[in-house]
Amino acid sequence: MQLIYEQSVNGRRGVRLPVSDVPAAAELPGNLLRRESAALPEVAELDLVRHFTNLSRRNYSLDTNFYPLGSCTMKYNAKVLENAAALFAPFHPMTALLPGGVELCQGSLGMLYDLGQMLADITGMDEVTTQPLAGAHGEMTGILLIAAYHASRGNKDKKKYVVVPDSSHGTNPASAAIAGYEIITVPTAPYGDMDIELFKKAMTDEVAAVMMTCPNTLGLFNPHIKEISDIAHSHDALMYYDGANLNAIMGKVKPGDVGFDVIHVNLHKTFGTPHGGGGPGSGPVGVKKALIPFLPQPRIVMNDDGQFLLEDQKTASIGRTANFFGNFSVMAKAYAYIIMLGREGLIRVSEQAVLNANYIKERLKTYYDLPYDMTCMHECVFSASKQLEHGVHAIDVAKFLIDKGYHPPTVYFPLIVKEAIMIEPTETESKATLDAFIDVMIEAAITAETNPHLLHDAPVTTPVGRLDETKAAREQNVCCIG
Amino acid sequence: MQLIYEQSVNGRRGVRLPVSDVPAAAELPGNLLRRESAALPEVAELDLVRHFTNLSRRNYSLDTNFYPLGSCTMKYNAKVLENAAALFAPFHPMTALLPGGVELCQGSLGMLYDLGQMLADITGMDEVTTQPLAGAHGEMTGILLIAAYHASRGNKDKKKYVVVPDSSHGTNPASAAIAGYEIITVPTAPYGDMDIELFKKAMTDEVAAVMMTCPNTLGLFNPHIKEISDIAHSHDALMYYDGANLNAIMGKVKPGDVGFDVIHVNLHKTFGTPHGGGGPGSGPVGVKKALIPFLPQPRIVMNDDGQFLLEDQKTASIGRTANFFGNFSVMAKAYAYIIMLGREGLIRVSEQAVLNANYIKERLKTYYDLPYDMTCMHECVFSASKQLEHGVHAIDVAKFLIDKGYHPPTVYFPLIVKEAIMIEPTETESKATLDAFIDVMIEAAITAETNPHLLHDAPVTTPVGRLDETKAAREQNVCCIG
Amino acid sequence: MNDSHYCPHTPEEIQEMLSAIGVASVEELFSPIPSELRAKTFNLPPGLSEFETFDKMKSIAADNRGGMSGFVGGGFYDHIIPAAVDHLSGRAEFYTAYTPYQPECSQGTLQALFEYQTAICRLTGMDVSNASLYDGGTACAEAAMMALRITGRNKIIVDGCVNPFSRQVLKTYLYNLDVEVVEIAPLDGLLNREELAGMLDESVAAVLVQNPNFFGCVDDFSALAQQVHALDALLIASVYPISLGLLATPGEMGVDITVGDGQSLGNPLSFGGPSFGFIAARKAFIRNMPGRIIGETVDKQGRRGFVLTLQAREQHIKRHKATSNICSNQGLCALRGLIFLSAIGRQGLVDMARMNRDKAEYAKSQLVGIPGVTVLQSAATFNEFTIFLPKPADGVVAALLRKDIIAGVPLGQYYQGSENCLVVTVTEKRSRKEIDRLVKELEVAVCN
Amino acid sequence: MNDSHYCPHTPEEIQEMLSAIGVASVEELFSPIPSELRAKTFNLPPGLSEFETFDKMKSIAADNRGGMSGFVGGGFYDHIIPAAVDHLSGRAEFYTAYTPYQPECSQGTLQALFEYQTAICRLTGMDVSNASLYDGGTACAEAAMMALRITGRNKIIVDGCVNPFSRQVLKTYLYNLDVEVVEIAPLDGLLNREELAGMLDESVAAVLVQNPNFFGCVDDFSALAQQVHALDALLIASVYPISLGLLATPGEMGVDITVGDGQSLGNPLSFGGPSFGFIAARKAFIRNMPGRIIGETVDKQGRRGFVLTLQAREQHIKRHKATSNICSNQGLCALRGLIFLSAIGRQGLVDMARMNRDKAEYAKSQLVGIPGVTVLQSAATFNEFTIFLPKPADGVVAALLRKDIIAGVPLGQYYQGSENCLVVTVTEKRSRKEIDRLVKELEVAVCN
Ligand SMILES: Cc1ncc(COP(=O)(O)O)c(C=O)c1O
Ligand SMILES: Cc1ncc(COP(=O)(O)O)c(C=O)c1O
Repeated sequence: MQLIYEQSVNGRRGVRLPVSDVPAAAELPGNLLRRESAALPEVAELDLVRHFTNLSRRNYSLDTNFYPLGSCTMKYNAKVLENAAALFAPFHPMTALLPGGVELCQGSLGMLYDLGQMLADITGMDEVTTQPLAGAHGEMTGILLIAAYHASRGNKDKKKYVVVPDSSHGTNPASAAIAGYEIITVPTAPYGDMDIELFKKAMTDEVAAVMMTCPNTLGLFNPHIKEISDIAHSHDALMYYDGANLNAIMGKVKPGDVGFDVIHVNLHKTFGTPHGGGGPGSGPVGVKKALIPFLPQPRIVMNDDGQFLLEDQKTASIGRTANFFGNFSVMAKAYAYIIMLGREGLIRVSEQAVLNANYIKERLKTYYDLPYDMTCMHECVFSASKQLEHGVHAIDVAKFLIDKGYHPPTVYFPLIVKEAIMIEPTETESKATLDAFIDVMIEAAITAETNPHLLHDAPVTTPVGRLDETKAAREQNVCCIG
Repeated sequence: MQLIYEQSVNGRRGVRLPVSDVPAAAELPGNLLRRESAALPEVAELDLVRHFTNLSRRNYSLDTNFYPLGSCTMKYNAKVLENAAALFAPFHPMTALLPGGVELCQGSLGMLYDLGQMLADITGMDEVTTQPLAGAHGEMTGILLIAAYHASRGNKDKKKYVVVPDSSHGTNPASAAIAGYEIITVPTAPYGDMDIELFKKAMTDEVAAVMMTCPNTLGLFNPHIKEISDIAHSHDALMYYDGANLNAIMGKVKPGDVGFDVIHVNLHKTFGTPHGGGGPGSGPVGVKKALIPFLPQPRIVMNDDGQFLLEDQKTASIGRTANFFGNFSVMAKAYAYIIMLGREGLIRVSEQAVLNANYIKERLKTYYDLPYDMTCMHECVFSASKQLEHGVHAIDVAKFLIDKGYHPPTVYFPLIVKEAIMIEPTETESKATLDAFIDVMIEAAITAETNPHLLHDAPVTTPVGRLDETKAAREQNVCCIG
Repeated sequence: MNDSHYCPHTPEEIQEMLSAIGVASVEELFSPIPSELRAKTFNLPPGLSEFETFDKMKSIAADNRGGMSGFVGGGFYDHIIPAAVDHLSGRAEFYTAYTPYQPECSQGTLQALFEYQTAICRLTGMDVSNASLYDGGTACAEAAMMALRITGRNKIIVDGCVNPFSRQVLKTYLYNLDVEVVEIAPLDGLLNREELAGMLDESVAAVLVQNPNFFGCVDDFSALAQQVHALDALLIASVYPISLGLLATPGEMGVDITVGDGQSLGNPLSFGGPSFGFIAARKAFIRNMPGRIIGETVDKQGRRGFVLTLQAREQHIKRHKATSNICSNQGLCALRGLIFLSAIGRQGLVDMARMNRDKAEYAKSQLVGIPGVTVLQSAATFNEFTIFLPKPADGVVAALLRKDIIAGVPLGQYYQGSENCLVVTVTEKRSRKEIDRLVKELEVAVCN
Repeated sequence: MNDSHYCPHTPEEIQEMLSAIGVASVEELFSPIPSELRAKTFNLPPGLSEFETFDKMKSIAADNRGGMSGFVGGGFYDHIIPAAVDHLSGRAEFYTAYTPYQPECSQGTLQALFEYQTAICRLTGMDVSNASLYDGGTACAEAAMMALRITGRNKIIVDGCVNPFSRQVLKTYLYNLDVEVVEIAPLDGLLNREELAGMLDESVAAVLVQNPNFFGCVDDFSALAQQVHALDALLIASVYPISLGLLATPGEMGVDITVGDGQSLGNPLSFGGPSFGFIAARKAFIRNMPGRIIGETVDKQGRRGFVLTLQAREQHIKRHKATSNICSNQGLCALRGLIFLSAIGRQGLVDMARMNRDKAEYAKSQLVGIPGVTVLQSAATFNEFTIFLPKPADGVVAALLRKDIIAGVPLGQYYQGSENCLVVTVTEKRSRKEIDRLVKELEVAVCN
């Protein structure tokens, strides 16, 4: 398909603007003016509409078919959530920060406050900040809260390390590093969880925090989690919970109950907000009492007569992590999702997410190697090692699935499983969908033995075949010239 | 693709309803109850969304590419019109019919009134009713108005016939017949318009009306139109104008000025409202003074202090042609379209619609036979007679275009042109789009000579190939059993 | 010229095109129009930007009084519309497509309408449905004309309990044909069967009834169907689709042609439209059906596909001999109806229907508690019912309008002598709180 | 269990699945969780239907005061959003897709983001752009960290005229690193160049400025760029994209890294988010860029396609050595930005920018007419400017809020001694009538 710039015609106008109702201002001094107008597209609105409509049709999406991308919780994005969020489009965030402004924003502020309360209940935390704009942003915020906590107790210099299991998501170590810590990585034991002995060795009083997700990225719930957090606490290290896998345990376990001190939640995963082709997300952070003083400002608080206020004194707070109140409309969707599903609904979400994952695991384990063969939670991780004997890699299976009309599972992660095939079905998929997917996965396994080239050549049904990534990295054409 | 019914699973629930907040009523007597619930789909919302999203992806549409369907005016449907119409979703039409109700509906009633005024200006009529729900509905309404007019002058029994040219759209004779008239069809002369001599012969005092569209369905403006209406009037016959081709002449000619007494307008053609895969449309009818008394009730009138009222005495009116005020939200879109484009904008619409049609006509006439080779208005009609020498029919050219990513022109109409290829580009298409289409049309003409089978076998890129229409008509499977 | 809406050409492009055509100016292309016929005036206002246009539309909508709590029906009903209905019917490929004349690239619309036809058949208990008509009133008229064709007779008997607007539309349609339309005045809000019996003879093409009728009364027309069939006449019933979640189907009663307005199925009130009319009949009558019909078939490779079928009934082929003049129908609204029914689902429609009746019965029980207010007892009702007030209903309704309550439809203007009658509609959207407020305010209004 | 939202299984299906798994109950699947760790309480309210949920959201939105006429900016701006932006970004294939990890079935997102990167480069005059960051403030922080990596130095100088929220975010990000962040207090609403000169040395990694700055002042940083480069330090500029329809680009000024908030490009105010941050830089720095970058390439058949490229910078590969921790970005908002810019178009952006300035200048000229009101004269402005009031701005703003006018941002809480200063923003959406009303009411407020 042409680029929109390739469709531009000199002098063509798009959407028409109002005629000005004020006199023209004097021209600015030349040095303040750009020399020529930016070469933006010059297309008719109809051509614009066709361009982006046809681009959209070159995307696979959740609304077109099953999207079993492990660790991403691609659950159905209810349409009513979009309508609900749109209700808040006209409200300017600065209004709340003006003198007397909070009175004009009681709806928005109250919703954020309630959302925090509900997330605190779900996660077992004492207070939640809704400022963080995504999971990784929440992680960094959380680690900074931990740093502030240690600093407040005179341990800023003493606390140098953050411990993560090697199965952790890349954002965990990255966020800790950005927040100023060095990383200690603990290997995974044959039983699929962080090796507890090696963990004990790694723990010293110089460790500021341990970052884990439970269930972990193999989809396994760590039975030693309490022991681990006790050990961490005994070294005055705080426990950080990566909430990306929360979909498995709502109403079943509260991270706060098993020793976690800080948690981020991915509203765009567990709470049904769309992923938007990469974002926006939202990553509220919950903390235990001891960390409340350090939460980002402004804090939304409720006074005795139920009015919502902004608290913004220069306290021990780590300050702002985003310019305003976070990705508000994403939170509006998550809020609507939570009140719609309610207590029973969320419990059922976790139950059926786990049911679906185990169903796929059992149905496929005779065809694909299952490195950690035990009851999983919301996702399961296979390895294409059997297929590799025929020269077929996980990525080849992935591309084969694309030709069959499915989005592949996650195949680059977790790094600890060679040729990983990480499947997270989520609760919103019907049995018919799961069965159809399982059939295609089996077909892929059989074809890997009989006709491996079919997998190597896939995909053939897409607008483009496998793309030359080396060329892209070498030439670095990231902006169209001309 | 599966039917939605084929995806149903016994007991599966879709969208959840509120829990009742009132006591359950006593059961109705058995004879009033249905024996078993209707076998409607039982699917999850996600499966519903995927089903209809994927169905939509099997449609060609204006937003995906050029749609040069002659006589259909497939112009761009501006997105802002959709937003504008949605503003009126909550208003119940009965409100206006209640005592004191009009006060609550001044916005809606005023808009309909203004729309009528603007359409009257565009068409040169004295008053407009917005009740008719589509073009054909407008035609029937118009002919009934003419019948009422003749009846009021004691000529009900005398007036038996409606005259139409053989180039007229099928709805014209059909509407006149439904309204109780017999049809006299006048052939088209070699110069592309209704044969004036034969017309004169056809005209007697028993003719109630002459139905024409000008430009006609060949895209030609009839230079004798005034003479024709004078002749009609001399027989006390009224002139009916089929407004489906209005896109060619806005601001250039007013049907009311050239002797037409009644007109319908297709808002879903000339005024940019979407066709919805077949509807809804809207077909307001304009009339000259003499016919105002017969307009459908309730009539929207404005009193001296600018308040809008409903006039609904049992006058000479033909009564209601629709239950309420017509396809209101379609009219809201057309109203927004008209005020947005304004006087100059609508003139330009007609100019560029005509420019585009003539451009295509000139560029293609060496490749396709042009039965009536003269300056056209908004559309031009070719014949595939040249291609037929190679055994290629207009329909084969059409199917070839589908494989090339284009919606074909109209090929079943007008009936007077053998192997007709009727092209209406509309004004909203850019030159680049027209040129690309022209190239493919040329390719089709060449392929017709070199590889006719390629056209006979087309389309091959679609989810299904040419379908067996005889089987459909014979088996009459119009509802899925089970 | 550049900045005009939706006319993309630049001046340079226009020049290129003009020279390709071989004319000097766009004006020259209009030379076929005799100059004396050219428009002398054109008084529309100048254009607006998109932003200003939407702003103006908002101010127009604001001139309507919103936020009213509605207890009116009369053919249009305020029902829940699942969010998915807007999102899916709003897919550009659906709403910017034309009639599916080229089936290979229109399977989306065609399959959806086939599924719609199936839904209508299953809902009504009939054999065949078309792909939509304009609205409920015009559907009554089309059904009547269909019966005239089928029977070759020229009398239609219409129950006065049928929606008065639909009756008017029917009369308008038949106005210039030599067809006799006889109306039977209601008896206690029901069909006057005695009077009907007196009129039934071999000249009658069809009898048109409605269920639930304009008074809200639910009736059983099984016996009537037999009577009518005994004379080789047809029974036409207009029905309210939501009620069919609960009520006996026209099919079960022996109705020959079923029609109705589909607005209640996922279409917003929108001040009266667009909605859609549906028509369904016994298989034997399929060739007499008006409008488009989608049929199932296969392509050369045996793949299932859908096409417009039996087109020999239609105007674009049969012209004045067509079964109807309809061309554009209300396809997108019918699609909304299908999506609505699919979203609510089989059991969902039953639950929704039941909730409508429950709320109406609750409202009824409360309203009759008001001194001087009684309810029409002659028959069972669904979600609408008629009450008698101790004073003219017009004044009461006007009084409640001032309190943002649309209390119902006063019958006075539709039935002589019913000045004190009010038809109250209660859908699932009306909360107990709203109902209680209606009752409270109505009591205030009647007791002053 | 059936009627729970978005959990489709019927009891029968659950049984089949359980037996396929070989467990007796769903509960058994949770056995890996030690019972003593199981949640004891779970106090969320019971669920609601879709209809009730939307109703509740409407009532929450209604608790905000709407219909205000806004003259506030501070990083978010109330600009026209063409209708096509919502309709196209609302295509399900865009908003329900994940990050385009599988390029063959994600060309829609990938090509769109490539076009977005191009738009940002052309708008800012830079060589390379990424595919979006979170927002304007975090983009400033990422740019600073990028400069620290590139220069290997550890001091960042921040002009006090930069948006105070962005400055706070930057400090939070750097809070636990041993990096020195030095702020320079504004001088007459401009960068205090003298003070800066005194601080510039080889320890400085970068200087961060903003144009137009928080006071609305437009500046020329060309000379500053040379100064900074002379020390092998970098110049980072935060810019307001709409202003680039008119103003000199960072590229023209010699800026090394350009950042900003993209909300003004087709994203609604939505109480602060989501918007998107953009970052663009000189080509040399591409390997130090944070976040995702789309690159052009070809497939085996030579067909053009787009992929995520230079991923070796990112967390999922480099983990703690990544250039940033960002994973999810604000892709859909960036897409809206692209659609907005494509809809408005090349000349449209120029016109829009000019209209912003014209309206602001008009408002300025009217406001200074109020006795006691003067305007900051130190520099030219775009669509925001600072005025001095004869009394504290807080009270005046509060007074106008009561008249549904958001008069502007009082500077008192951001700059000591500026209690009487007010920053007024005027976008193209504010009509002359609204401006005149602001002036009238502000006069009333200051003269009492
Ligand atoms: C386990 C895990 N942690 C953290 C993240 C990062 O979340 P985000 O992409 O919202 O920054 C993800 C997202 O893929 C994840 O899967
Ligand atoms: C020339 C002409 N007349 C009348 C009509 C009928 O209009 P509608 O489909 O709105 O009933 C059409 C529509 O195709 C037409 O092209």
